[in-house]
Amino acid sequence: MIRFLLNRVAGMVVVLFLVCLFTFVIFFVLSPDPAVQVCGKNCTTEAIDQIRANLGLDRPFWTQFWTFLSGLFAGRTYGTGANAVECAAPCLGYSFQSSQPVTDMIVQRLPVSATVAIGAAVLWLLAGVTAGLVSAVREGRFADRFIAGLTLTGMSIPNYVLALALQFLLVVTLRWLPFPHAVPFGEDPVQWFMNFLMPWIVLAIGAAAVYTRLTRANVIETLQENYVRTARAKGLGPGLVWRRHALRPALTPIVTIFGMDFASLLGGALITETVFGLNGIGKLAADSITKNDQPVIMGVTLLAAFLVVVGNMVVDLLYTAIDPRVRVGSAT
Amino acid sequence: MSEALLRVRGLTVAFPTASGPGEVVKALDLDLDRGGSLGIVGESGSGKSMTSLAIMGLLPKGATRSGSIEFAGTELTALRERAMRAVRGDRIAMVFQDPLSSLNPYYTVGTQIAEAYQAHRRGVTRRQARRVAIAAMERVHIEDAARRVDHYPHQFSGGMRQRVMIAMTLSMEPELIIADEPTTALDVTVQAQILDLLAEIRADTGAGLILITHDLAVVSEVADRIVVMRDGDLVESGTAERIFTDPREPYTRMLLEAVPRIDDEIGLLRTTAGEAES
Amino acid sequence: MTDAPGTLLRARNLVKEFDVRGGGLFGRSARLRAVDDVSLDVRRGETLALVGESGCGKSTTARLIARLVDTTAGTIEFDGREVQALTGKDLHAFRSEVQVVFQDPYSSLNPKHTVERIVTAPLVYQRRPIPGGARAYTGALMERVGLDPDHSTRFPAQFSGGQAQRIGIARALAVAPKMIIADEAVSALDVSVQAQVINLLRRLQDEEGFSCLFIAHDLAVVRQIATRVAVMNGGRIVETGDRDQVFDTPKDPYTRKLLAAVPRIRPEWDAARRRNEAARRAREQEDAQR
Amino acid sequence: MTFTPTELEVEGAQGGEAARDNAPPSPPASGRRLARAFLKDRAALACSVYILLVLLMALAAPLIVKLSGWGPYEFDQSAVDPDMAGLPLGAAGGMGAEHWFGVEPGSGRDIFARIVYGARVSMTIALSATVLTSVLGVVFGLTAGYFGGKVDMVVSRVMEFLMAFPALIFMIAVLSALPAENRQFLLVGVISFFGWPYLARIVRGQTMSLKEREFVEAAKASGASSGQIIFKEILPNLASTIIVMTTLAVPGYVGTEAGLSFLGVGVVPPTPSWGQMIASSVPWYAVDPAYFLIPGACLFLLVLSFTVLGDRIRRLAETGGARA
Repeated sequence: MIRFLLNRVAGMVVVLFLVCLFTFVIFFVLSPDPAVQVCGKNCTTEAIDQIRANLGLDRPFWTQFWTFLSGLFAGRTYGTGANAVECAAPCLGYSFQSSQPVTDMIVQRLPVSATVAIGAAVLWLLAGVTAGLVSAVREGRFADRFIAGLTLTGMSIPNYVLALALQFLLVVTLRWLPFPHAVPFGEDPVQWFMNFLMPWIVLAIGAAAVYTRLTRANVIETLQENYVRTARAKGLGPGLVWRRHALRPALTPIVTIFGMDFASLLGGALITETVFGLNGIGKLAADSITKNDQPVIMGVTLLAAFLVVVGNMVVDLLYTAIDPRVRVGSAT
Repeated sequence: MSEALLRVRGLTVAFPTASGPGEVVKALDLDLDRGGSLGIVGESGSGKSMTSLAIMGLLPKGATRSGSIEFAGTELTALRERAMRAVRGDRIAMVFQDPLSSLNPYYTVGTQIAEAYQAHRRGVTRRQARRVAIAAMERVHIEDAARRVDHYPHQFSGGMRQRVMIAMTLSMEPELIIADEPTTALDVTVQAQILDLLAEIRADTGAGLILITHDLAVVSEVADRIVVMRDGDLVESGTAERIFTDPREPYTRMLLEAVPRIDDEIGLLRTTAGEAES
Repeated sequence: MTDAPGTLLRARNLVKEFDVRGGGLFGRSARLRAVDDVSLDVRRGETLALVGESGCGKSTTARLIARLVDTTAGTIEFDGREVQALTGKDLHAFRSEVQVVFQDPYSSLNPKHTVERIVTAPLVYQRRPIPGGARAYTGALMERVGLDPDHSTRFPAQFSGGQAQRIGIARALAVAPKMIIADEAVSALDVSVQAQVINLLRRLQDEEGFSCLFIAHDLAVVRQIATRVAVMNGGRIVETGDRDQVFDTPKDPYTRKLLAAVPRIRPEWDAARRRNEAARRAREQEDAQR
Repeated sequence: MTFTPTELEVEGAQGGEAARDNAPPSPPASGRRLARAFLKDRAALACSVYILLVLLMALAAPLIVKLSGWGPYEFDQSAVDPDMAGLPLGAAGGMGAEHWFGVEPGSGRDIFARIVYGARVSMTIALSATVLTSVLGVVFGLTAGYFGGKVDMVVSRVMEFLMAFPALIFMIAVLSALPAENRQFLLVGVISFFGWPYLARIVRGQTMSLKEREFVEAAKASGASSGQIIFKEILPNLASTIIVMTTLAVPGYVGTEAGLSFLGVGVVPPTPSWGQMIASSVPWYAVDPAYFLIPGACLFLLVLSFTVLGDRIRRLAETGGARA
């Protein structure tokens, strides 16, 4: 068990290291000189050199990478003497555009992204699992085929198309919802809810469709297992057979996928946040892309990768806790 | 003592196919006395497993059942699902072929033995059910039952898993045990142990046994009456001694000739008429 | 050690270990010894049966001898050549001298290939010409194993289990091997079909004179087909001997336990049945004469 | 954006089950019977017709544009109202005989022509990416699955690594960092780079289970080389899986291309692409809904068609297998 944990953590560290390296190579080696960008227009060669020295760009690649890595864990200092700027760990550098620390920018936006992700996740999990169960119980009947049609549609509609269509329908034409604008929860919970409703729906629909199919397939497959037949042969009622012998094995794999989907969503819903003007991490990334603000893009990428990798590990551990075949090795 | 425990008449099981209903069991008659043992023998596709599922009322979706199944004076085909559930597990218990896939990997064997007991005996506490589970496991000679009761199916060997399955049926003291190829997945030495165990239990509890198998040698050691099936039809039935000493149907004779013996002459094995080799 | 005359295959001190690793950086690595110091001989024209319960290493031994997996230690000598050392052309030659018939007839035939392609595959893979063309050659082989030669363009799934196993035998015969390794070749079949396939194997062996290494768990089947018997348990051979010696006077306690466990039909019933059968035949003849 | 991985995982898992469940295996479903079943399925037929239509549109774009009268880059100031910030004149975004699907607000470019040319770009990128991913996925999946051991470990680690990446963000990051020339090639490359593990993983799994089947050992015992075993024995058994997986991958890539273009890191203007058209319609959706509805609907229908088609092919392949 401990061995398994150690293995997972070691694997995670390796992946994260590679992600850092990969990201670093792309942004600091392949892309145009950041110093020129920081300096802006009307820049002298001396000024550029000064900035290069401050950012450490004049040093060899591995040194730069090492400074970057240690910055993540221990913080780093930019420049020297009076100009020195202390950047506390985890240091992701400074935005070229606003000169704010990237870490602060991300932390500020985290609550919005988290709200979007949690709401959407609750929605798609409820809708997906429910629809999947209904589908499985009514296999082959009208309800099943109707849900199948819905899921195909849900899977196929690009979320920005859906976002625009929903806004056009609910806000412009029907005027059921206000135009999206940020309202803190404490000020007006109803407005807050209305504001987040569309992003939640948009994000949830595609995933809900996938979860519906997954649930349906798993439940139908589990019901054909021999142990379900054994449970019925024991004379257990349909309630017990379903609850104990069908649902638990059928829904366990969903935990795996849910953890990963949720983690990747936490790292920012780029398109949805942009379309609805929500100031989350996704929007931050999208904005930085248009402004070519590399430290920010890099920070967001690293955060997203970190979340996915950690999510992955949490799922593995959860799975171990749920499935006795993994938890307890076979004895003799 | 020759009171009838099970009396099946004209049992037919059909599945809908593209060309009308396909009958996998055709007008089958079976009789089993209280405490007796009946062997149903047949090759693959003979409908022997479907027969057992039909008696249990556990046919797969889409299958239809007709005919009469009278168990200890009760007509099972007339029972509602709820009443049938009270019979299943409590009065008729079943042991399946593959013990690994027949046990739920997510629960300890103790839980799985106890839940049957709890389902049929109202007001049983968890602790009582657990004690019953341990007792049942001890009865099938699983050593250290008090500890093993908390283990999961994958922690047992094949033979031990089948013992767990049998313990599960035992906890209810059923009047009839149906064992569907209980030893097919097991090694020959383990098979011998499981067959001994079944015999021991029958002697102790007086339960009736229906043994479904493709193995004539196995059935000859266990059953006092035998039914031979082929393609859903009943070919021949009678006492074990009669079937083995004086088989009347050509199919039964062929089957008996085809079995390789460990203690008989060595020579060309007889096969189905017309298909014999050179 | 001198070569006994007529020894085709000589395996000495075979060992096969598998890695059972936990995987990853901190995985605990363990080695499982599936075959532990196994030595056996197969003489020309005889059938050596290798029996044992599941997991005893008999199938792994067969795979070692067929060179489907590499040995950890030990030597295998086939027809005077060291099997482990064969490469290129010599290996191809070995492949046509030793053929394998597998347990599951469906699994051992590629579901996407026709019978013709399956049966001629050994020749094609060894880049040998097909005598008389693929169609005719397949037809002839199919007839020899009791199949309709017109069915050579069918796919495996269109045959019954017994027929599919005959296709597997036809494939093995395609290269006229000196030895056939039958790995539980009749275990998956119904008893009547099993009898047919056993009879077929015996007939073909009489005609062709190939040696046979017959792997099985069913002692009753083994007794019908073997010349000599080797009993395996826990990766080792515990007893080897002529068939009657092993079955009638087993030396090793494990062999005795194995034999005792085999379910049997009461001999007195069988005797009675044979008497009744004879009487019935006599009656029928009388009826016919009348 | 719900990216395709999880969905592919679902399909893969099912495909895997279907392939393992093989007692007894079915005859290879005959092509004619499958075709007949397919023609009976009206939804699948409608989807194929729509896909063919889009393909045709993409292929014959210059010709079609000649017929409709306006090219994709031509400005028509007479079709927009300069006093209303360039809103198209006339109802429904300026639809009419002159401009069949209306015009873009502001520039007055013909939407029909841009849809036609956009189809060209979207289809080229999605199909090229599909081909590239399939080749990579099949080759790596087969190799890793068949050889196992060290090869498998390396390939599997690379796949895990690529799948651990937040693919969309990373694609954006990579594309924004790379120069804007040859964007279409870059798009195909980047999409395939992150896309192949999803197919490879399934091919690997199936290869591993096929490898255990005795016919592989039989081929080895017959003297087949590893290459012969992989391509002659194993690959034919993977055909239906690969067809289903690629059909289901196309809509994913259509969506990804559109999404990337929507975010401004895809196809560079003025070259039209559906995603990019939708992106530029965002400021106008309230006043000129036709501007986003047309490309939106075209895109949705295309993705839907491919998804439905893939779904139907999979079901055909499965029931064709079950009907032994």
